[in-house]
Amino acid sequence: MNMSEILTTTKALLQGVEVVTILFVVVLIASIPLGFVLTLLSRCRIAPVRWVVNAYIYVVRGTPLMLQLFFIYFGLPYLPVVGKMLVLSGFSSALVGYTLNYAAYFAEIFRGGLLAVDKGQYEAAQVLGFSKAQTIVRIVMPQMIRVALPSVTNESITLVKDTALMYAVAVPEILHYAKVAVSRTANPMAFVVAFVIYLIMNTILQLVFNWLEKKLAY
Amino acid sequence: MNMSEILTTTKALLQGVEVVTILFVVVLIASIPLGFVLTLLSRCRIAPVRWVVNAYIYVVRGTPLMLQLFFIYFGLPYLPVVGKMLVLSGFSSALVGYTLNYAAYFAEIFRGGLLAVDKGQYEAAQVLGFSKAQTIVRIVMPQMIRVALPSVTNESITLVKDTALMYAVAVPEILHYAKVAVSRTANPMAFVVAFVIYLIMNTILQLVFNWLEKKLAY
Amino acid sequence: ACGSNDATQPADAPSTDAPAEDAAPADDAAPAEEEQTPAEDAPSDTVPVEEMTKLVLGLDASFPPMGFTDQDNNIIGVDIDLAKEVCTRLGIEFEAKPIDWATKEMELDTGKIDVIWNGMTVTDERKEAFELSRSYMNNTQVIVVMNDSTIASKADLADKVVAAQTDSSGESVLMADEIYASIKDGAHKQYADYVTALNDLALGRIDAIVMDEVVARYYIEQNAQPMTVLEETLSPEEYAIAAKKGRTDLIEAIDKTLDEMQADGTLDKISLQWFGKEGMILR
Amino acid sequence: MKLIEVTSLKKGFGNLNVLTDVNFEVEKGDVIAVIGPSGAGKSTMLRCLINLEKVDGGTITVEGESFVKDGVYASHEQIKAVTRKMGMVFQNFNLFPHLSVRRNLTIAPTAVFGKSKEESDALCESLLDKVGLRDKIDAMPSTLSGGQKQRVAIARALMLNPDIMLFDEPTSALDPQLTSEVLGVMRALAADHMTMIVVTHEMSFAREVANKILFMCDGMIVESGTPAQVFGQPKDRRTADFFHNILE
Amino acid sequence: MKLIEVTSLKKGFGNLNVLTDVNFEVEKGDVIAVIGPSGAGKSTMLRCLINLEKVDGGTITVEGESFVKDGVYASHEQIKAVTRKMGMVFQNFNLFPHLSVRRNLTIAPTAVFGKSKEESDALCESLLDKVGLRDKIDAMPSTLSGGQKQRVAIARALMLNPDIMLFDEPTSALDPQLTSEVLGVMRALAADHMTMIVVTHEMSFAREVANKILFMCDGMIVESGTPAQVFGQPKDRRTADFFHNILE
Ligand SMILES: Nc1ncnc2c1ncn2[C@@H]1O[C@H](COP(=O)(O)OP(=O)(O)OP(=O)(O)O)[C@@H](O)[C@H]1O
Ligand SMILES: Nc1ncnc2c1ncn2[C@@H]1O[C@H](COP(=O)(O)OP(=O)(O)OP(=O)(O)O)[C@@H](O)[C@H]1O
Ligand SMILES: [Mg+2]
Ligand SMILES: [Mg+2]
Repeated sequence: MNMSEILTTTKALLQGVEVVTILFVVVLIASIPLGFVLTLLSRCRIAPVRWVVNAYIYVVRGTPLMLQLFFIYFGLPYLPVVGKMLVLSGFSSALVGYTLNYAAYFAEIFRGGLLAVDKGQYEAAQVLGFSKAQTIVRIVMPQMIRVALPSVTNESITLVKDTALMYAVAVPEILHYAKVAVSRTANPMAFVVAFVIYLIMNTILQLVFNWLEKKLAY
Repeated sequence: MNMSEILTTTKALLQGVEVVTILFVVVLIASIPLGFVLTLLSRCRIAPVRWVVNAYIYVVRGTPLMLQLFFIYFGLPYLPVVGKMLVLSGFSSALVGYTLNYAAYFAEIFRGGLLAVDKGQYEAAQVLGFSKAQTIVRIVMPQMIRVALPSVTNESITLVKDTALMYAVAVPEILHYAKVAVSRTANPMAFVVAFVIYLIMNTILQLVFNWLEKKLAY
Repeated sequence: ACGSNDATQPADAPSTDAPAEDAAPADDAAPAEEEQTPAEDAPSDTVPVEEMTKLVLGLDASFPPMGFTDQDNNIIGVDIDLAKEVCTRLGIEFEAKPIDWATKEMELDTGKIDVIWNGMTVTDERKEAFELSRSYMNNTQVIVVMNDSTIASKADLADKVVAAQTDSSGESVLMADEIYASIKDGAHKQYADYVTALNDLALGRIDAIVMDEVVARYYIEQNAQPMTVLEETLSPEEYAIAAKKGRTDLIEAIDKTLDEMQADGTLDKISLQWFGKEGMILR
Repeated sequence: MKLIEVTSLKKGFGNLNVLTDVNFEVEKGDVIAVIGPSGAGKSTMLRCLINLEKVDGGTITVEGESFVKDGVYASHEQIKAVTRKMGMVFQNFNLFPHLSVRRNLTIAPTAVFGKSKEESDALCESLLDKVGLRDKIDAMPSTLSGGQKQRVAIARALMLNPDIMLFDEPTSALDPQLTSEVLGVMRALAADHMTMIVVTHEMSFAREVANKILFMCDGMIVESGTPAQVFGQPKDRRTADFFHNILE
Repeated sequence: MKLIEVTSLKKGFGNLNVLTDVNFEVEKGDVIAVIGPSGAGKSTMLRCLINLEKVDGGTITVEGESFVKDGVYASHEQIKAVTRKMGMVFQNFNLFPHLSVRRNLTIAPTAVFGKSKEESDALCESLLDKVGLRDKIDAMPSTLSGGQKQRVAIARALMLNPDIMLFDEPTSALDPQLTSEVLGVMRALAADHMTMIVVTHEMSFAREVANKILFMCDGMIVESGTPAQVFGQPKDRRTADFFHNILE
């Protein structure tokens, strides 16, 4: 395979980068707060709320994302009554599915992060007159985020790679374009290009998170 | 879809459970020690060794497992000279690929676990006459494993779900049989069955690891 | 290319300029749909063909030359050219949607695509599951081996590793053949796609592949592979277009338009373009 | 009117009765040292006072207002209003590690009580002057020594202008040299007539600075009085034993 | 022959010269208390003695054998042979948390030095008797109090039958009551004529138990002598300042 063919292949694969990037950004922005809400709900005083949230986290983490995407994309429209309103496009399904999936993972990460916040911090805040909500927002969250950040980085890197599953709901992404290029050219060069693209994306991601980690250090 | 069809589907899918289980067990047994070796090498005094190991971990974690499997299965035979000896069966490729991939993840987990072992433990061991190797095996590893176990559990659950990628190198597994069943029956029930099978496998896994965690607690 | 076709119709091109006469069989309001349980089947509010503004065609976009992706990620191929022409004549928009082949039933069922049109072989199960068009192409399942292979006939497959694509007609034909019992391990090797299988054939992991003749020849020619298609074939078969069960109006409209294209020589034009000769596509 | 009145306070954890019957009074300007063996319930008593633990019974009255009366708690607002009169300094400082010294001091006044930034900053600077840490105003807690951390914690509690300061072993996480810095600040507070209740193992501090000693044992205050009385002529055998045991 | 001789010991971390010129001798049976302000280099000196830090210069001789001579280290085996004569007890105990008390004591003799299980178990039991913790033989370290942990740590060091015991602030992580347990064990060791070097903030212990005081400041031993001399008539101004500063 010569240089110009590699360039052509790369150009074709780069078409997948846009959709991957959008998915990545939207899912991260949506699932991190959602995950934190789940974390708080999983420590809620009302037992049934805790059960539901924990069951949710348990099921989502125990089953493949691809099947979850299938249910959202193909399964939801079959629901009685509301089904009609739930006919989502492939990309919307992916957004919803990845967000719900990653929120469960982030919830677990944040749960661990909360454990790292000393009991004394809550007590000091209470004694200084902070309400529960103020304590969470002003004192607990900033400390928890710092502890959780390395795991969030890890999960984000996984998300970049997981975007390849989007094709299950008919959204062509990098790996799909690589596959069709391989099947056209009968030459695995496109996979090498995909490999490099993923590596570059993850490198950028890691640099961003390292910078963030340094900024949040105290 | 009636009960008997569900049973038939389930039986078909269970064919995939065996290969998944074997892969899971072998990969876990092989990649955990390999990961620990990588952890030790990544703190080696010889700088080039550290670089190579860190680069390895970096590349493996930054690229999709599916592409790595492709390289082992399709790419290795194209290597000059040794290529001819490296024509692995799909299942062997999967074993090698998953092991190399998960070893990198375990290496990162153990690296974190080592940080949790207090410096004082090394000093106490040295003062009591332990050699470096004895310190690692007798003092550091048992403590590190306890800290790392929750992350190892997480990674193992991911491994169960990742087995679905085996089909990329032509090894039929649960999700593959589910797809076949869906296209045969034109009914997505098989995906529901697959969902449940994954959930059950991961539940068993989690119970085993919880038991282990309790046993290793001190 | 595949020459094993009988009934090579003369390419008379009457070319009645009026593309679609739109005979509008308005009585086909598809009452057949009601026989499915309505509660479970919420997304089945299908639009009758004359109200359709767009035809969404689902395909596994890596099946050259029937439907595949070019270097700029445009979807092209025999089926695409056919479908585009049909849509033009029906006066509706056309969209090709690449899908995961394993999800084609669900895509169709949930109305996310209107047709599967991707060199899909007619089988009894598919006749049951879908609304199928009349076949528009003949195809044969052939045996592909390396040039230097010792396999020269179907009988030579005994004790050899034989592969087929999962859920393909090649697979079902192979499994139905009497030779199946004697191949190595008494079972074939399954692949997600042809390219993987052909790659493994080149590497020597497998000895033979049973696959669609159309694809095999195209692949060998395009990529100058040292592979051969054996003379002896398995069963002949046909390609058809699938729509969701009950959508007889859509299938009838497509069938009718294809008949017109046959009559005015359009099919031959497309055949010439992709296969280098006329008559490959015929009704 | 007494500043604090505590009567028949009871508190248990599960089957363990930690406080069986605690009674005492605090006058304005009192510096009270609470001493006693480990596990006696000193910390628990202090934590009940400021509502970090819920009592099982008894009454706590601060400046005439009770937030718990015979074991029955008042409304949330009432509790907040009463406990706000007290500031607390913890053994482990509990500074907010993600905030600078300045923000540690000003976050409660500004974010919780709506004081202006200027007012809070001015108060912050004058209190840091008082504890001798004006130059550390922009430092992060992790860069401070233990003694410095504890002095910041004291300043932080003072920001809310409490009438009473509670200290739970404020120096026991410090080594002797750093201890003296913190005790110095506490002495200065006592000299300013701040009312203080100090759980402490520093007998020298108790003896020199406190005007009243409470000796706790087995969930009760078994002896109380001036330092001279309690140290000099302990009436209770347990008090005598305690002094005998600790190495001085 | 002196048990330990240290001459012109030098040690720095980067640009910081922690030990500038340390010289002292230890006779058999000596109980030496090393005191001095924080940062003086006490811990560093002790750690150099047992090869937890590499010195930059100087000589350390134990029972006539040097493992470092004028800053040049002997062979690995030689170092091991010499340092084996010393046991060390850390401020933070450093028990192995994953092993029971018994295994904490016996792991080094059995796994490292190849002693038999029976012999080690017998020694383990008698040493636990000595520190008063025979009943905790099967407990895990996490279930022990600080004072108990430190006593186990002392017993663990004694398992290897050292000629000299080094202690780095063995009680500073303990509160006063627990401290007395540990000091009790150390007193008993001294009474048994164990040679000991103890870095400590417990002036009372230094005064009562040690027969020799080393006062360290700025990386040197600025004053040494009997407790009476050093506490009573300090010659160096820094010593006097130190005693003045710490609250007693
Ligand atoms: N949250 C809790 N749950 C259960 N038991 C507790 C709790 N807090 C304290 N205790 C128990 O209550 C008793 C008294 O504890 P407290 O901390 O008040 O004692 P203290 O006098 O402060 O002792 P110290 O001098 O060691 O700090 C102890 O036996 C302790 O174990
Ligand atoms: N590993 C190290 N790297 C850099 N500096 C160090 C290191 N260990 C100790 N120091 C520095 O060496 C100096 C002496 O430390 P050392 O711990 O020996 O003092 P010390 O007399 O034991 O004090 P303390 O009473 O606080 O324990 C201090 O300034 C300390 O910061
Ligand atoms: Mg306490
Ligand atoms: Mg020290």
